[in-house]
Amino acid sequence: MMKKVTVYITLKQGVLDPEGKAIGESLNALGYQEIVDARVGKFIELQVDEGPNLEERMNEMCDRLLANPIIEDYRFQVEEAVQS
Amino acid sequence: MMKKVTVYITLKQGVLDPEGKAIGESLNALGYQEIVDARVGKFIELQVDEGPNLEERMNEMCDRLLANPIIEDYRFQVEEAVQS
Amino acid sequence: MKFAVIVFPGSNCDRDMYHAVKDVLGAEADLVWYQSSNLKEYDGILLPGGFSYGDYLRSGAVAATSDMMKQIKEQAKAGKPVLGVCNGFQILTESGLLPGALMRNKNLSFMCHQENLIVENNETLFTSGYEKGEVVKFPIAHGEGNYFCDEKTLNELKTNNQIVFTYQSNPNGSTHDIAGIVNKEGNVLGMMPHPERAVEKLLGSDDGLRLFQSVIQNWRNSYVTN
Amino acid sequence: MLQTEISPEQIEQDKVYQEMGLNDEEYEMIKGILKRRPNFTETGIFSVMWSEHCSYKTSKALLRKFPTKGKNVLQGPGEGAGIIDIGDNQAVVFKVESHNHPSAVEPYQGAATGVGGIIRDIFSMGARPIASMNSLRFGNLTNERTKYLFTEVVAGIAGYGNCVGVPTVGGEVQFDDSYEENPLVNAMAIGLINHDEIQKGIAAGIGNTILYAGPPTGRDGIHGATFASDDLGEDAAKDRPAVQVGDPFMEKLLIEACLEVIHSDALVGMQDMGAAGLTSSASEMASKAGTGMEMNLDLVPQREQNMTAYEMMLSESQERMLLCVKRGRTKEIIEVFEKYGLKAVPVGEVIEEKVFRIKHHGEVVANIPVDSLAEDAPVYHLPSKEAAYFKEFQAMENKTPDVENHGGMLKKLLQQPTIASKEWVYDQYDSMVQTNTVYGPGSDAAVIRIKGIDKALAITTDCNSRYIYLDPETGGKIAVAEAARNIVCSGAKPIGLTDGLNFGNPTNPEIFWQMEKSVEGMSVACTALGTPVISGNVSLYNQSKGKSIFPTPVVGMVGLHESLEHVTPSFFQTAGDLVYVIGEANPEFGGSELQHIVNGRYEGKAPAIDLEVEAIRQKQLLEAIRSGVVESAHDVAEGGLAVALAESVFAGKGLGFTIGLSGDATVELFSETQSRFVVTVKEEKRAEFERLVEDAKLIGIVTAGNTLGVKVNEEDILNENVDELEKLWRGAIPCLLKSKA
Ligand SMILES: Nc1ncnc2c1ncn2[C@@H]1O[C@H](COP(=O)(O)OP(=O)(O)O)[C@@H](O)[C@H]1O
Ligand SMILES: [Mg+2]
Repeated sequence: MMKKVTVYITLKQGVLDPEGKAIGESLNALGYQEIVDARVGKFIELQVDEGPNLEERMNEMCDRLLANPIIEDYRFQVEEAVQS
Repeated sequence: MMKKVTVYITLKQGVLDPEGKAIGESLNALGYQEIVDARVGKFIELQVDEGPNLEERMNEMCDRLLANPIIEDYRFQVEEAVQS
Repeated sequence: MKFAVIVFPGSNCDRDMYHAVKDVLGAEADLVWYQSSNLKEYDGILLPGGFSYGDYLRSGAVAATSDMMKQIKEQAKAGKPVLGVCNGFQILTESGLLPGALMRNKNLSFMCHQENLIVENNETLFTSGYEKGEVVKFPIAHGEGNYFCDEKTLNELKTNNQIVFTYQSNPNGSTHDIAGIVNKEGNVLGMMPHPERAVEKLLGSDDGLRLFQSVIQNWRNSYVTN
Repeated sequence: MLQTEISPEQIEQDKVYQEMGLNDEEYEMIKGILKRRPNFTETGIFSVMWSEHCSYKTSKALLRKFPTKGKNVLQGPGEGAGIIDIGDNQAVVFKVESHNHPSAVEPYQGAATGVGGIIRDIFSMGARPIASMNSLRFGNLTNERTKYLFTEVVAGIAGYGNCVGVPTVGGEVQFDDSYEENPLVNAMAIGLINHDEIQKGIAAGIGNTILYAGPPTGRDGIHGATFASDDLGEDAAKDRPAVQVGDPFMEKLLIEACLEVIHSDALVGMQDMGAAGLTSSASEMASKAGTGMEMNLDLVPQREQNMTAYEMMLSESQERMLLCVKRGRTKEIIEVFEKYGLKAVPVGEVIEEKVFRIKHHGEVVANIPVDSLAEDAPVYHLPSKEAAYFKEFQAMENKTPDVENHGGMLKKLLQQPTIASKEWVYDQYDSMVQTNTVYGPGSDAAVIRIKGIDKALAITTDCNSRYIYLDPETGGKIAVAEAARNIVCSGAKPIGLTDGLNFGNPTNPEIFWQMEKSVEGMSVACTALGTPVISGNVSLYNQSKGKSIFPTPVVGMVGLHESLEHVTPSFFQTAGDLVYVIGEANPEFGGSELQHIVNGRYEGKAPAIDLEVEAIRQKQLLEAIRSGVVESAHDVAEGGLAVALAESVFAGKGLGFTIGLSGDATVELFSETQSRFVVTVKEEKRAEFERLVEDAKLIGIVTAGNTLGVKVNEEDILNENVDELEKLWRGAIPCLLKSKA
């Protein structure tokens, strides 16, 4: 069976996010005054062949490669993969 | 009231995603053979002062700035903002 | 002929462009801050490279929404020549003045070196000084120069002879090796390689000189006939 | 975590100051200065100002040995960067800065903010940054962690440098096991300035206003300066919050705003907030002006909520500047910043009483005699002891390693990552922006022309730390001499240098000895070659798990081309040109690439260097270049003559050469004997060249076609295909990066 794992990576609280700041300011400049703050993150959608220890291995992948724990936080979410 | 809107932006189906490919390959190389495919997207978390036409305005922001319709799809999700 | 070199926050090839047209070619030019509203006074518009708004979100995206771009669209509609180089090209596609999009280089890295380009179309007001099929040497310096467009757009570009420069050996994954395109009307050129960095032999190439000379020459001609 | 509520009594009792990096004696000194116990904020302020990074407390005594004067030196060490006059009312400003520890922890941001920091040092003097360089050291490229560090550091330098629009025109990268846990990231920036626009970081004029310019302050990099001065322990992870994130877009705006502001006579002084942020910039500006300063932290723009005085004073948030502006004239300055979308706000004023007084929420949270921070920092004379290995190495005979197949060995050498092409690195750097780059990365020294006048600048960074490890004094001389050689090859006269001293733990007497001896060696060479030291940086405690890095005093040197006609390539130009080598080869393999390949270690004596010979050869070669008789010039460095010759034809010109040598083939081809050059000359200039350069020996000819041929004692020793060698040389680093451990 195939799983779909989506890993969400964000900058840690307190770490400067210049891109988010620029986006927020641009939206304000376009007239969207309601935007108070913007932070940017990325997500990675993985198609994963199901096997033992999925959660554990995902944590490992995040720590080793996908996120930099020094400035980033991550979380992930596992679903059944939809066959496309 | 404050809302939190998260905009998810992905490359359109059919547009090559070299970053996703590189991530997939690196995970395989690190020994995670279960990874079959990887695609990368980004998300933007916005703190929005509540007002009329939130959905409509969000669509507008996405079309005008946040996503490039030639290469990207977007969707967004509205929640109550948690006071931090 | 008087050029406006547009300066957005984060533009960093603005002074190079200015140097090329003003000091090397001897044309008239001004650096025009993006908040100015006097674009009408100029005969040609140059959108230089750099990292407008830090390239945040997508390169060129924020600048494309600026008031300055509204003015540029008007001037383009009026038929004035508009040249966008590197980030300038990205701004032109983001603002819809040119079709397609510029994505991250296939190898995901920024790259900077000389590239050979093929002049595919020498019938534009930017390239009349070149031979068709001529190989010219221009530097590239970009992380997001991978030109993308869908099949339909590509066919249109081909049919309308809008592809102006292609890479001899594609460095970044661009569709159809595209390095530079013009709009249908032929007065808006966007290109990733830097002609303004190729105007002095001392720095490796002066193949870019003829691009600016063509613009000036064609402007003079039109001036005389009008 | 450190708490602000801790009382002065408790700080003393629990020795909280130790956690901030102060020792017991230093704490007592502070009590003596204040005539009371320092509070928490004050303790923090002293700890960063008295850290090695800000006070040079252990290296000051050594740095005094450097010759720093010269008739063209306009500004020596002491300001943000040094300045040298180059005539025509112009001057060149440059400095090197290390960002080793941040890069070990978060390589992308560590390297990026290193570039940002050194560029700020340049424009805070009022100079436009025109180029930057980087000197990098990593462990062995077969190690996965090393690959990650290397890739991310390069991406960080590119990400920042490309965006701010300052071309990265060269540098160096070397790989050795000693850097595995502790990579070195040194960045150098070079600026150009008109004499009458030189700014100083001073806060003069009682009653003048202190302006804070740039983005708001966050909790980034608190204790960065002490962190940089500390051992990179196994718990480096603990220091993680200290990592700052850079915003090159902000920096670009700041450059333009600051360079506009210097034209206003309302500006009195300007300094960047670098290490130790607000604390060091403010107290140094006052100390240099002989004034005091009062600041109200409630006025400081803040990115995060509930920041304490301690946090604000120590934050190393990036891209911030402090300005001293004439009283009543702040509006015009603020408007310039606003044009660029930047905030500038008054946060304090210059006062007569020579104290540094900080207020927060209506209370005085620090009240410190200004000079005590910048000038009364302790100076340590640490014990020095000759390293145990040194005697042993000196006693070893110069032995020539056994090489059977010289062609095979040349191929191996060309693929050593330290020798191999660095194109993978520098292709990621915009080396051409500003359209002044005559020679970018890939030639001996970068050459940057100066618009409007017939002059150019040559820039290089060099340091062969293996020689310095074997013999710090000789190695120190070589580092300076090699840099000068690269400058001279490009056709320029060396005019001065900046240094980045990277060493292990100085409280280890053998490490201190390495520092002492290499600084002595460098100083002697600076004097001999006429290159004053005008700025520099010290990075200590570069070690992990008790293992120290090779001593690495990086030399960043600048030279001046008196005319663009003197600019000389390092590659062979035309078939038929004569090939000369200047200087003889001796059996010297200590610290060489060959020794490492054959014996698997570095040992023995470093190559000898005679600075008189060096100076004469450089002078004569430069004279020959200026007389127009030289087609190309390249120095002989790692890998010896064979590598230097091969590199000379790796330029896609379809050239090769035939060379005839006599002597021992291994020595002739691979020895790393110093003070040698490969030069090509047109047949018709032969007599003139030989007259000008005494030690030049004709060894062969440049040929068309791609064969590289060397005979030794009339016997064919090398007969290789240039394209094949070039492929190996270009492909080595990408190939190592791709291969899996
Ligand atoms: N980190 C780097 N950044 C930019 N350019 C580099 C870097 N490392 C090496 N280079 C360039 O590669 C070329 C070869 O470097 P190197 O072998 O150190 O030269 P040399 O031995 O002549 O000093 C030089 O032009 C140098 O500027
Ligand atoms: Mg060299």
